[in-house]
Amino acid sequence: MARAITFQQAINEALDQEMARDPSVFVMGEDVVGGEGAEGDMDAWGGVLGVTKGLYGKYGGRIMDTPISESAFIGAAVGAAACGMRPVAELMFNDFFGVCFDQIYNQAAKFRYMFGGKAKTPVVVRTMIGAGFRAAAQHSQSLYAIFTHIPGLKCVVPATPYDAKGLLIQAIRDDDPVMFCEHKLLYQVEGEVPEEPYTVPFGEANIAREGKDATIVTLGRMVHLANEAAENLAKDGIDCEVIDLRTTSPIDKETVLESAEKTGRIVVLDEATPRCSIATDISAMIGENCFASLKAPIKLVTAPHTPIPFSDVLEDLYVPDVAKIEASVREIAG
Amino acid sequence: MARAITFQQAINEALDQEMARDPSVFVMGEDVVGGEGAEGDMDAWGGVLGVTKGLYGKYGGRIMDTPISESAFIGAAVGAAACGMRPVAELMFNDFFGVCFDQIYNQAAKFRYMFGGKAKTPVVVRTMIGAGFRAAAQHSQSLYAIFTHIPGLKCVVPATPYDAKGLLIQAIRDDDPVMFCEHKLLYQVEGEVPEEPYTVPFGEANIAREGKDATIVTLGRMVHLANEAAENLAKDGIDCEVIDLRTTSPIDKETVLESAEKTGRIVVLDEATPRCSIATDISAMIGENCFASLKAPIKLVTAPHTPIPFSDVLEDLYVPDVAKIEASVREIAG
Amino acid sequence: MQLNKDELLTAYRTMRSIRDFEERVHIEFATGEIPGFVHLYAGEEAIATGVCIHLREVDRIASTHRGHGHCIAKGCDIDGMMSEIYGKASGLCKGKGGSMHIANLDVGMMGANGIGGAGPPLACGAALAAKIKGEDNVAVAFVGDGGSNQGTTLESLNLAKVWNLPCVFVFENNGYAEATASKWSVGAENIADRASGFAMPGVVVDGHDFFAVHEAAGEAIERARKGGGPSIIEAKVNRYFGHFEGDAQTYRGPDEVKKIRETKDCLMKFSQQVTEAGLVERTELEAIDREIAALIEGAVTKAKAAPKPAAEELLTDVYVSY
Amino acid sequence: MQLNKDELLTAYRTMRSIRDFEERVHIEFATGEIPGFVHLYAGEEAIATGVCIHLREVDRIASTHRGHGHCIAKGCDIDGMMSEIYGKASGLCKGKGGSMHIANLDVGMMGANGIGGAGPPLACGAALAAKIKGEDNVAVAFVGDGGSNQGTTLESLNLAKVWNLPCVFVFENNGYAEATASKWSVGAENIADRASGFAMPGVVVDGHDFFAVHEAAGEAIERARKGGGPSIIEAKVNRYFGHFEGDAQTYRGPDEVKKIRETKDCLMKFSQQVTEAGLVERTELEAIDREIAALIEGAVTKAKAAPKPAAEELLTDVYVSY
Ligand SMILES: Cc1ncc(C[n+]2csc(CCOP(=O)(O)OP(=O)(O)O)c2C)c(N)n1
Ligand SMILES: Cc1ncc(C[n+]2csc(CCOP(=O)(O)OP(=O)(O)O)c2C)c(N)n1
Ligand SMILES: [Mg+2]
Ligand SMILES: [Mg+2]
Repeated sequence: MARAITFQQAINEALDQEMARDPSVFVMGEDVVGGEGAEGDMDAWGGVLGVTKGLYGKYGGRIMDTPISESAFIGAAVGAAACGMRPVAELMFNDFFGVCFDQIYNQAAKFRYMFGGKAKTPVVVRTMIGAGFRAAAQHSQSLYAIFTHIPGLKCVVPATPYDAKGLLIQAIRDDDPVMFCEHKLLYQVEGEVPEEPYTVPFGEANIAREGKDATIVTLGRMVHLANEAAENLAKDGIDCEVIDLRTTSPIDKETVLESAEKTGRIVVLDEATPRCSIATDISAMIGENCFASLKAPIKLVTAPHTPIPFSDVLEDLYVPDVAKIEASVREIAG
Repeated sequence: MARAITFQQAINEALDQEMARDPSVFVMGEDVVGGEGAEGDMDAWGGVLGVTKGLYGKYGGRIMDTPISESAFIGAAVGAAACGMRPVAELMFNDFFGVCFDQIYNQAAKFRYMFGGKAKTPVVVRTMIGAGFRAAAQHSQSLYAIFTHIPGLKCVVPATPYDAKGLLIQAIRDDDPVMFCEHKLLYQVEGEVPEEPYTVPFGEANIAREGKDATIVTLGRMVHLANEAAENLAKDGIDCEVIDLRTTSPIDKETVLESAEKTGRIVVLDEATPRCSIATDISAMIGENCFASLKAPIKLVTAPHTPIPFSDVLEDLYVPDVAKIEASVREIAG
Repeated sequence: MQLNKDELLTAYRTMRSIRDFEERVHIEFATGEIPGFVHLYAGEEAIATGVCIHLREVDRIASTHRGHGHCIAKGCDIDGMMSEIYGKASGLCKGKGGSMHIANLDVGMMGANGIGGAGPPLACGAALAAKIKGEDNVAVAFVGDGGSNQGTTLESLNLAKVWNLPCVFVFENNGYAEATASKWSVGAENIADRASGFAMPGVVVDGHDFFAVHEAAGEAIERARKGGGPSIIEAKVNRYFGHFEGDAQTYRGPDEVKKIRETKDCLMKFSQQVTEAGLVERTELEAIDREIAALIEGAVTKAKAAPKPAAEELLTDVYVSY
Repeated sequence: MQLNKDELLTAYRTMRSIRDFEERVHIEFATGEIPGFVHLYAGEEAIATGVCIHLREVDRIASTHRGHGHCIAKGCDIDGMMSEIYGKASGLCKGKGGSMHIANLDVGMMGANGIGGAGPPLACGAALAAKIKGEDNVAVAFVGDGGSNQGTTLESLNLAKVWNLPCVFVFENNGYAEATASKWSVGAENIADRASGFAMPGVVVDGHDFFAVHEAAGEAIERARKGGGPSIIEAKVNRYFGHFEGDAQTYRGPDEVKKIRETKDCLMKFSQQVTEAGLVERTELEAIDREIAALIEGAVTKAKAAPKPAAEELLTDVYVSY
């Protein structure tokens, strides 16, 4: 049964259902319970924005607060995964990856290869991404390009409550290490989500909107802006296809290339910074494979090559907006 | 006076001359002296491959060993830089960035912006990159795409002894934080290097070879392979231009685009892994800006999306080689 | 270490400034006009004040996400701070940093910091700079109880010891890291117990007691300045507001804060002590109260009236040269 | 903890296997046939052996770059190890990992590791897995003196304490991290002094003395297994070869290693003790010596003869599914 719930509820439900299904699934992170050792309530927080709230009551010892020691506890998740568990560790903001990435990229991501195929490290690292929250330079980044760059890691960036649930369940059941990137501005977005558990497979992009004149390839929160831009453009007779990548690694090359061949006009839209980004990744892939079909240069719409400013006026200029997307499509639309 | 010295000597000389010139320059890292606290010789190592050897005798307290605490000592370099010094910290292998990157990317790289332009953080992080040393998955990576992705950081990847010296002097004198990436297989390469100090400016690519039929855009050790491939191709009448980027951030857009417009046939060659890489970055940039001039799809020649294998046969397959470069150029050469 | 009257009044002024600043931000935040996260320092004023009063402008401090108190105590401009929190062009960082990134290197304030445990390495660097230059400047890292468990902090203790740096690590143990109690997250009776594992002195003081902090900090800073190396001060204290504004604090005991405010408040205690000892007149303190009230009022008025940053600011200040 | 004869012979066999393995790799490396970096464990055999003899197959260890000894002591196949070091298809990791990444999770060996301080978090994870599953398995992290200063190690101590994990941290203090002396890089008299800052037991033992290690490890592992939480063992020891093969070791005193080999060698000491006490005959030890010599000879012969990995191997084993 589908009902409308928020993105945040969808994630909570995915965790809940997987913890119920599989005793090897457990959750850890800073204040994912909240209140450990304190006089007042346990589960006072359920995560800094309340995403894991309520799980403590159901699963007690399988959802655990941690000290502020990301290397130790994410490394512990990695180690536990290598020993047969399915940990879901929360790296509160992806911006904090710089204190603990070794355990993710040199350990979890490489075990299988380095050990000649004899290891399996099914760890999920849930982490918040995204600008627009007035959270400034160290709490607003979208670092999935870095996660995608690393062989052995998978990287998921859901755009809708439906995908959030299905992709998270897939991430937990998946036998490889997964970076699961949750955009903080999406948490309150509502959408239809089936009550029963289901998976959304990795490496299958979602064609959020079909169109024939131009393709906007995007991910995460930007999918919603792309849809809006597409609607506006449709009024002017420009019929856009919107592709939501859903996972950046693995990447759904086929869907992207097919659409590129069909429309021949591409905008890659990404709220991250531009250099060595998902935007360039997709553009290069299309450029290499669909050369003959391209009718216009592939446009990149991204944040600028700057840290994220605090002031609201600046941050609003920083994040790509619907107007910029529209303008870019118009620029290349024949 | 130019004489032939090795890449490694060029780096040593750059450090030597800058330390002599400016008392605010100092060097630190694990065993950059070597022998601290031990019974035997000080300066026993001069760095794990001997690159800083001899500086201790000249500069004593301004070249310092560190405990294995990359966050603390690289952070200390960052802090000292913010306080008016010009530290050169060594992150022995760039593969270790995962234990200390926060101090580089969230601190050094963002201070100036976050503090409204009132900070200056002239820190240089020297670090070894590159495969081919049989050093396996955790000591062979080339992670400059990650450094390039980060606004506020500069990233340098020298290919020749001449550039190594000039770019390192520039890095030390530069007022921004710089990742200085030294390919371990280049250390013994010889080349002409002037004795006196000089700088090679950032953001100016080197046209390693002029040509009209195709352009190979590359960097670091791959420049040498590109030159070799170009020579072989020349025998078959294919006249390649080889562009050595020298710095990936800032990037010399102009030189790359000019060459792309001239030849219309591009191979981007990069020994790093392919996703969200310098290869895709250059390809996307050319694709967006030189659409009308392109006569063939932009080919990407990179390592595969895998960790780096230990076994020599596998590693030799992993790193792009001259044959692969040649084949790619032939594929697109008209 | 006996303080003279001027020093006492300075200490009071600093503590009062911090308190009023924070109480006012608390109120203004509730109106929705202040964007983002704000972490308030109210309740902990005696620590920043008791430490920084020993510091010269060229001495440096590294701070935390809860940085307003450190900023004020180290001499950051209050108007500039308030404007920064409002994201205005007149802010100390032109509105580009916000509450979590206020800095002013000119007065030795190396920045609030959004990353737990990021300050200690930076403070080591400031101390190292002084040492290499042969100056007798010191550096202080303020760290929370939560931040005390971060590897970056722990390895900085060792580095400071090994390099014999003029660096003091001040652990502000306010009982919580977000909603997690320090008596759970710190695997030891005291954070200061870690000092012996790095062969440096470590003391525990009452962080509500300005004089206790002042004395411990004086010793540690003096030692550092004279080449005696690093040390740890753990100040046990309480925060009056939530982790950040908006935190309902249901993890705390019902009257936890109320009781502390009534019995241990640093301003209350300080006032009592100095007036009872006859060192300062109550009226003198009241004059400062009025002065600060006006100062904060002015800061808020100016912040609200100030323009937002111009659009060009988005792209500037990324590099010195690029 | 009295060991019976079988156990004594097992201990000797393990130590001898490690010694011969390493001495042989030392010789073979010099011929240029072994690629990459090799870090030899010779001299430290009593530690891996004295610890791992207490462990069951389901107990786990996390290791370091100097991992051969840990691998052998935890039961990794010696032929497979030698082939791995040669980069052959028959290697324990198909030649894809090499010396620094030998692992066999099936026998509880979570991998040598190229990153200093990477093991402790992983060992915490193994211990946590056991705890959540309600099993009485334990985990041991081996860490060098250099690795003891890494933040990841220090915060793992705290995490293990806070979560009360069945985890033992064995610090192998061989006096050096590369060319840097531990008495300089460790800002404390002993690494074990850090234990008190994390409220756990910490002891120092002579790492050349199998029985001393065995006893301390037995206590710590027993405590962990029974729910008593983590502890630290620091074993002071020496390495016989350079940091890696090729290291000229000019940072060491002239006869440093020679003296230790003559006076403290773990195999020599062990042999003396057990034969003098009449627990084992010298001929029994000699039989083991011959057995191991043949084993290592066989391993090298097989490794040299084995084929290199097939080209397809480059692209496999990156993911379980992609
Ligand atoms: C590396 C890192 N991890 C997590 C956080 C999220 N976070 C922000 S403040 C905080 C609690 C800090 O507690 P403490 O150090 O005691 O300082 P206090 O807030 O009590 O002043 C946490 C977990 C962070 N900012 N940085
Ligand atoms: C994070 C990290 N920093 C630095 C290195 C380089 N390195 C490899 S081994 C080593 C010394 C290790 O010393 P110790 O921990 O004492 O172990 P030992 O070699 O003595 O067994 C260093 C610095 C590394 N591998 N990882
Ligand atoms: Mg706290
Ligand atoms: Mg050692």
